[in-house]
Amino acid sequence: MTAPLLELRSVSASYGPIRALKDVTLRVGRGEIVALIGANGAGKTSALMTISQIVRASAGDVLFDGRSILGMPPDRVTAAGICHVPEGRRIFARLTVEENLRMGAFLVRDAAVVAARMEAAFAVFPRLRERRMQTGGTLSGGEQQMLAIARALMLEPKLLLLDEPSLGLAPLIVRQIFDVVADLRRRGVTVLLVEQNARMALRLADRAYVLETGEIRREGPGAELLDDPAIREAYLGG
Amino acid sequence: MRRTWMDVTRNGLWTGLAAGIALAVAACGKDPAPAPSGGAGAGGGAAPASSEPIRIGVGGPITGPQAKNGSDLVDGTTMAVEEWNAKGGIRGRKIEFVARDDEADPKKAPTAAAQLIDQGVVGVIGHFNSGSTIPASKAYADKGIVCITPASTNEFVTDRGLPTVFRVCGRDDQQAARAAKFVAEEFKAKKVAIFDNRTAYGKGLADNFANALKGRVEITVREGFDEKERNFKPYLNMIKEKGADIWYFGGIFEQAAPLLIQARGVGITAPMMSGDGVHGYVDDFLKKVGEGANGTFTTFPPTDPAFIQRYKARFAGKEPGPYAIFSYVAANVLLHAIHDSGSEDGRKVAEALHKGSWDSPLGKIEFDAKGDVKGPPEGTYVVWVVKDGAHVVHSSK
Amino acid sequence: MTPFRAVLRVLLASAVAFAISIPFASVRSTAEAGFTFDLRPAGTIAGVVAAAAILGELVRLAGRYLGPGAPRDARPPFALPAKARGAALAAAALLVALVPLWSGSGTVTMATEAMIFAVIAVGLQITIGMAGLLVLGHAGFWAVGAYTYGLLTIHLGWSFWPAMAAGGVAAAAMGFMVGLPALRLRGDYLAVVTLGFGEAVRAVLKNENKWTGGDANLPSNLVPGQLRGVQGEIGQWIWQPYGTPGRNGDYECYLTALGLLALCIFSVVRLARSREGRALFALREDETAAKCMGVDTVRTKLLAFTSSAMWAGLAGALTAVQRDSLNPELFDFNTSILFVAMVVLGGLGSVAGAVLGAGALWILPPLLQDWFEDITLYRPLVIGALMAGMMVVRPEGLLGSRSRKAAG
Amino acid sequence: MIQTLWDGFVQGALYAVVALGYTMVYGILMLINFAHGEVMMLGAYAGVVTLAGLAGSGAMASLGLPLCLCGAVLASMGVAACYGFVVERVAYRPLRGAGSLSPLISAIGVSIVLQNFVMLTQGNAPIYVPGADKAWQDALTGGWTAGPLSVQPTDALIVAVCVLLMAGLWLFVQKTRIGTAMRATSQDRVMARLVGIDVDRVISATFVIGSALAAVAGVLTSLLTMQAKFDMGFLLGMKAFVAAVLGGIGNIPGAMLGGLLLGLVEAAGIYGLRADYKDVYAFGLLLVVLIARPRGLLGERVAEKV
Repeated sequence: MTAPLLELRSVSASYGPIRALKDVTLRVGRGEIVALIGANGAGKTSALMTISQIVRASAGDVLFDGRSILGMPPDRVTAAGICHVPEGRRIFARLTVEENLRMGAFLVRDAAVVAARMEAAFAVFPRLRERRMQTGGTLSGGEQQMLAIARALMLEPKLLLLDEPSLGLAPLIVRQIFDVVADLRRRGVTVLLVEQNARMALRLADRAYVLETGEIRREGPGAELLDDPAIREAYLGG
Repeated sequence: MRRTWMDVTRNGLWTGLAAGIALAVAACGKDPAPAPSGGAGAGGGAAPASSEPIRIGVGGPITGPQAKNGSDLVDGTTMAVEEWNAKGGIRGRKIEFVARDDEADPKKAPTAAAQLIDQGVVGVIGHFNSGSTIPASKAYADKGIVCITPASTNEFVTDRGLPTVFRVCGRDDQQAARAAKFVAEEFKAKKVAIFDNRTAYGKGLADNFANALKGRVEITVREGFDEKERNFKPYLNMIKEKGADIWYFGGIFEQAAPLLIQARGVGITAPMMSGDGVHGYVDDFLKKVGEGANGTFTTFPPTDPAFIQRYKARFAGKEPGPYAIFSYVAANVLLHAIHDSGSEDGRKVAEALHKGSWDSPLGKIEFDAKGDVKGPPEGTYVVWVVKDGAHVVHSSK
Repeated sequence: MTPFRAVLRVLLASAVAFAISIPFASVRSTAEAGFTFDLRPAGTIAGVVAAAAILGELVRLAGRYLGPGAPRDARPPFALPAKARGAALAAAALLVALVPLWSGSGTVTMATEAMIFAVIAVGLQITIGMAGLLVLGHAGFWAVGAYTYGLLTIHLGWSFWPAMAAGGVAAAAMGFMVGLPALRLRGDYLAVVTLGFGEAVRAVLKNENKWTGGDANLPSNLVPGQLRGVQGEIGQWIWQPYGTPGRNGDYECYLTALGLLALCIFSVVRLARSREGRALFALREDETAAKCMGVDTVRTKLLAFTSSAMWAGLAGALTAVQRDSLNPELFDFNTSILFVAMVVLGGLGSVAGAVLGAGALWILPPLLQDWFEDITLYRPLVIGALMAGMMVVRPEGLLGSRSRKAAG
Repeated sequence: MIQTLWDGFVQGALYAVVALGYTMVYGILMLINFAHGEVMMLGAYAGVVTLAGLAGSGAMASLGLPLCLCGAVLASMGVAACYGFVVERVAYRPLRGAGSLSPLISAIGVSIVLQNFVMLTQGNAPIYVPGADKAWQDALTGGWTAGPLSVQPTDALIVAVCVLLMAGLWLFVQKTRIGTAMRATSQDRVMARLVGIDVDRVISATFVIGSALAAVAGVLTSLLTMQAKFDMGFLLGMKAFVAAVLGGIGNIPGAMLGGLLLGLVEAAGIYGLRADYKDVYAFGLLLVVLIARPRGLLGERVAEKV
């Protein structure tokens, strides 16, 4: 087995006095979709923030492609090939859709490449093409989520960190977004997915980790966890 | 967790007072060692004994934005002290002087005064700015120390009637009266515009000028601007709009130069008139304005070419500032009075100053009851005009 | 590792200082010869910066071991039992009160001034240090107190104590009024609004001289008898040891300033320990969180502004007495900055720090003038560098407490 | 009246250019860069020293005035940009994330340091644009008159340059990659990092550009007032900040609008009310705007970041 694309080795992190992550060890293999599920405040978002170095790990190591990225500035982490679609989407509200996508490809200097990728993004999300001159703030929630994912894909990342893509969206749009994620697997993008909607996430994921108060409690293939009665009890509403 | 405020306050009272005490003791317990400055030699303890030098003080803007003026004070006093020491001092004792800096900042003037007082000076030459002289002279008067200002023209300096406070320069009301007489009777202006820079000096001068003109000449513009203002066009427009045969500026050369350049720029041809704050300053005013300065009137007492030559000889060709001569005269008068009174008690020296009469490069110096030099209501001021880049006497009537 | 990086930082700092000071320190234009160029001044500056950087590194090092980050005893080493502390305080106050007996009379003036400034700085500590609201126009409150005192004594013939109280009240009222917009403003807008307030006060004083005496000062010959309350009724026998005839109110001023300072320290420390004080500190740490914790931010901010302005006003009244004349130039922006510097240098939130800051910035430069004649020239530069350097190297100041705001 | 308003407009154009620097920095860092006015002063000094030097060495006679002006402006932009860059690195960057009070105090400290640095090195007397020089008198006086309005060449130059600068900055921010990155950073600094923008470099670029603009404004101010002095920057800077707030801080067209408006209001105040309260009008206007419309005239309603 080749080295995993991403590896967290006994990572701990804290916000001031509150410890968000305790001794988290986690691996994401190439081409995998890995889900990270858990209750509110379990540390899922913190885990992603620690990977993209917005939150500094206080102990442990984060390896990407076999190299430690611990302490790298977040923009260098992005340049290394990790794109993070944060919770709440964080669209640049006063930039147009097109400018948002351009910012997604900030590290790509070749204008032709940017144009091609933008075309590709519009092919995946035709709605964005209609809205290309609108500012991000005027889009609906679903459109913003699409834009956020499209923006992250502009860099053609090796690893996509997706934080709560379904949050606050209508079921129909959630399905659409998950279809896009499933499609990413076919295109060889590795995804680390954080989701409240554990059922959908586990169905989609190859493997999954269960976080509880900052610690990894369970680990296993998505389908297996989906069938586990304890998991069903705790996270899938029985 | 919430130790923040506890940390701060637990020992706040205790430490606070301790720090206060330490500082107070540091400040008060220490009698600063005398620091000789300028010409004379080193000094000893604070109490004057017969072999000790007689100490006088100079208080003024040694540093800061008006350091140029402060050097007038120091230079003039240096000359006087050196001359007296060359003659053998007073009663066989050398004279030395100590300079303290008020930075032309009224906040710092009492501190400078306090330090001079603790140096045991008999009298002080200074300060320069009226804003500094007023609080400082009060401190000197309280301690019975003579204070002769060579440059503070604000009336209030002497109008308080403090017995040990004198000045050898003129007063704003005298200067303004002279300017008003010139404008109304000699220049025969119909319309006058008046600006000032809202400082103690500038506004006082301009107000006096406006008062003196009341009923004689029409004042079309009476405005002020901050002393940091440098864009004068909106104000100069008023002259253009309301008209003026001559315009007056109560302020100093630093603003007068750009003011005049800008006035010429917007096409105002009427001459500017100003007071002692603009007179002199060849390098900073006349040369900067260039040809545009020609025709500018100022009020200033006539100067003594002999003094200027002596000054240049002493200070390696340096051009004297306008108040060097006043400082020289002030120091000389003070030393005369110390000599005549036979005492180093400021109050006795002040009595001698009030009684005495001396010849000086500025003419006869006799003080009236308030401490001003006796003279006509216009003082010794004459009107100067700028001709070919130099101040020349225009009217000494 | 660390020493190496410290050396590197020092070298880098002086190299950069050298490079960027060339255009100003080394190049001059002259009307006669075009440019003159001389690298030596830039070199001097680089040297000074290097020295400052070394000092900064040392402070940083010291802070690592001595700062509040390091574990600290519940009590400082010199803590005394409560009774002994009270006695020590009383003895100390007495000692300070007696200082004028053997000190030079002129330096009493300086000490009085320093104590007046200490009162202002301690008061300002409430807004800046405790509540975290930057005030850049505090000289305005000082002015309001001073002029209120002056106008009341001159025009209405009030005596010292009531006029001084009125000065405090007037300044407090002004503080309340300036505090009102503060309720809606972010901290940095507030700084500019207070700056505007200070400038406005100065402009009024300069321009409305019909009322204020303008630049021509308060006619102080009307002020003697200022300390009527002190000198008159109870006065004579208490102040006998100090007042030799002909000395007008110097020692009375000194003692009043000392009393005011003691009162100020006492009540500000009490305030800091009270419920309101905790609310103030909470406001500094995190306004939103404070609100969530049930702190009445409106009330707290107004309290901070009002009380801090009141101390400036009381100090202003004393200034008017001590100087015997007032001048709008006393209350300019530089003065406000000086106050902020006193607070910052001593330490944000520390009462002792404010006293220390006031003393250090006011007394030291004139005392050091005996050794460094040009020290006054460099004072503002040093103040500015200390303010910036302090924030970078040791934001909590000499005696302050570190803000516990989480980074990010 | 018209003449006074025109003068106010010219002054307003200068405010606007300086305000751009405040607004850009505030947009990204939420920091009032108190030292910005000082950077303007540094620029003015560098420009005037260059001009005076060129005039003094006789180079102006051979190169001609326009070329010398360009040289002076370029020199001042370079110097100011260096200072802007260094100030940010030394005094602001170490304080990032340290609450809002520390950077403000640090900024004030830097402002005092810069002022006194220039006072100590270049003297406390103002230095003059070589005003006695005949070429200057000819080139910068005279002008055009239309009815009650007369426009001097300096005024025209100032307005033209300011309009050009504002247009240029607008295009830069709207059209270029770095400009878009600046806007993105000002909207969401964390997200900007996540898409790979080196936020520190963007901030440096902001300081460099803002400082260079301020330097031009400084040189132009010196042409207007004929001198540069160490304390010229602070009040002018504060007013420019007020202008930025008026227009809506963080908003580039807003800064331009605010600057012009402030200039006009001051001129109207001088003309119609009292001239000696000129400096108070700006702050009064600020208070009114902050209370009535806290986001400024063109400011958008954006949720406060917590």
